[in-house]
Amino acid sequence: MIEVTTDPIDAQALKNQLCNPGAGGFCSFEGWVRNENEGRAVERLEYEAFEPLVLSEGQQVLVEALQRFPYLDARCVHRTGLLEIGDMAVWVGVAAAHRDEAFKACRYIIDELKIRLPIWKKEHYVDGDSGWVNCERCAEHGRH
Amino acid sequence: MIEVTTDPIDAQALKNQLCNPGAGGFCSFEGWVRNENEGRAVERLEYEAFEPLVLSEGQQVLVEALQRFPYLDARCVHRTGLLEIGDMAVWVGVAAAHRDEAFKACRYIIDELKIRLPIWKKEHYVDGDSGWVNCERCAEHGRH
Amino acid sequence: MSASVKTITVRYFAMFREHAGVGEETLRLDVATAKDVYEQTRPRHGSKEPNGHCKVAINEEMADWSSPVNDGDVVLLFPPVAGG
Amino acid sequence: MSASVKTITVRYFAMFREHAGVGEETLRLDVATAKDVYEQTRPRHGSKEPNGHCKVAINEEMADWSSPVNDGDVVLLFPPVAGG
Repeated sequence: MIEVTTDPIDAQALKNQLCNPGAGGFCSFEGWVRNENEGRAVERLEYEAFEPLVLSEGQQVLVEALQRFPYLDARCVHRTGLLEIGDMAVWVGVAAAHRDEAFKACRYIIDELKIRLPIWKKEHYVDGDSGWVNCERCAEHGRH
Repeated sequence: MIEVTTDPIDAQALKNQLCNPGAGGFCSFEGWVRNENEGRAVERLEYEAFEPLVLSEGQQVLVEALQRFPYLDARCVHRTGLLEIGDMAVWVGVAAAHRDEAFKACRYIIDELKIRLPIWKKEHYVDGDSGWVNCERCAEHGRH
Repeated sequence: MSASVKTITVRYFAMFREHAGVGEETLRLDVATAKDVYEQTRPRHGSKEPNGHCKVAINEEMADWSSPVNDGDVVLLFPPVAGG
Repeated sequence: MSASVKTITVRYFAMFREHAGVGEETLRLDVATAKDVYEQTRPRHGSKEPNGHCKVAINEEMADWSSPVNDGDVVLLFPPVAGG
């Protein structure tokens, strides 16, 4: 189950949805907005997503993780819009019988999400400049 | 920083202590009491710890993890006493600049804690029997 | 499929949208594949990347750059992604 | 260090404590090393494990089984651990 939201992510509520009496291990990953990227001081981030394909491609990633590292339940939420330093941009949680599957499935999910989901991140720098991550040189006019 | 407590573990409060503007990734692991172990239905668990050495050996594990996978901050709490199905027995959280260190340090910490800390787990089975995990055949009188 | 003039709705995302100044536009294009759409709309989305660094969807399904496009299709052009 | 009779306080944990019926007792033992303490108190802690499966601490510091014990030491005998 994957979601996209503009609201702050409630990790505790998400985790509660994964409670399962057969679960012995729970692994979660949170992506936080940090104050620096590649040497530049970051003031805030802006995330844009194309939700229909985030949901379908994200669901596909969860299924692949399940096939590789059988878990009991997993969820993922990605936030969009304007985020401040310290805000949670993404949450992935996996409950499994044992810790090995929990860790491996969680890692697989976040690694694939980052490279496959149609989500884009614009960094707003402290110096007033801004730039799309992975895309600084990909359009004629450089930064906006 | 490692703690032992008989109180329920408050994961949210622990995570908040790891907030750091330089952190881009946070990985946590929770050990939950599950209803089954090696084919036997479990009713509850009882954890016993020798706290002074849990703290010193646990601190050593955190330092080792820091040397191998430089993280920004990490915490661990282990609960003791009588725990019910679904209760959290252990929480490990790691905040790092990037997700790779967060995942690897978190995994290292829980793996080492499980084999090095003087903590013991007694399973109380649904059938009324009980047994110390890893130790079923280690004393003359078998189960108690 | 050989190229022929088709009516294609092109959607731009992130940097591409900012460059084009619109999120979506309907164009008459002489194209056979998704790659043709990408190449012919370069002045609009402004990408200097080879298409392989970007992704494409047709009618809300992920597609290959070699996928054929048909009259009336909606082609979504995705710059390099950066989730998480 | 050769064995000699010493006053040793032995602490038992988990299954060892349950078997011994006490958490701690002070004994007069003819021992040189931590391993000697483990072996000589087998009837008390009841372990059938080789000492290598268990752990030992002396005066609240983790120790090797070959560590010498001195008169007045507190020796902690740990059955196989199972945290998490």
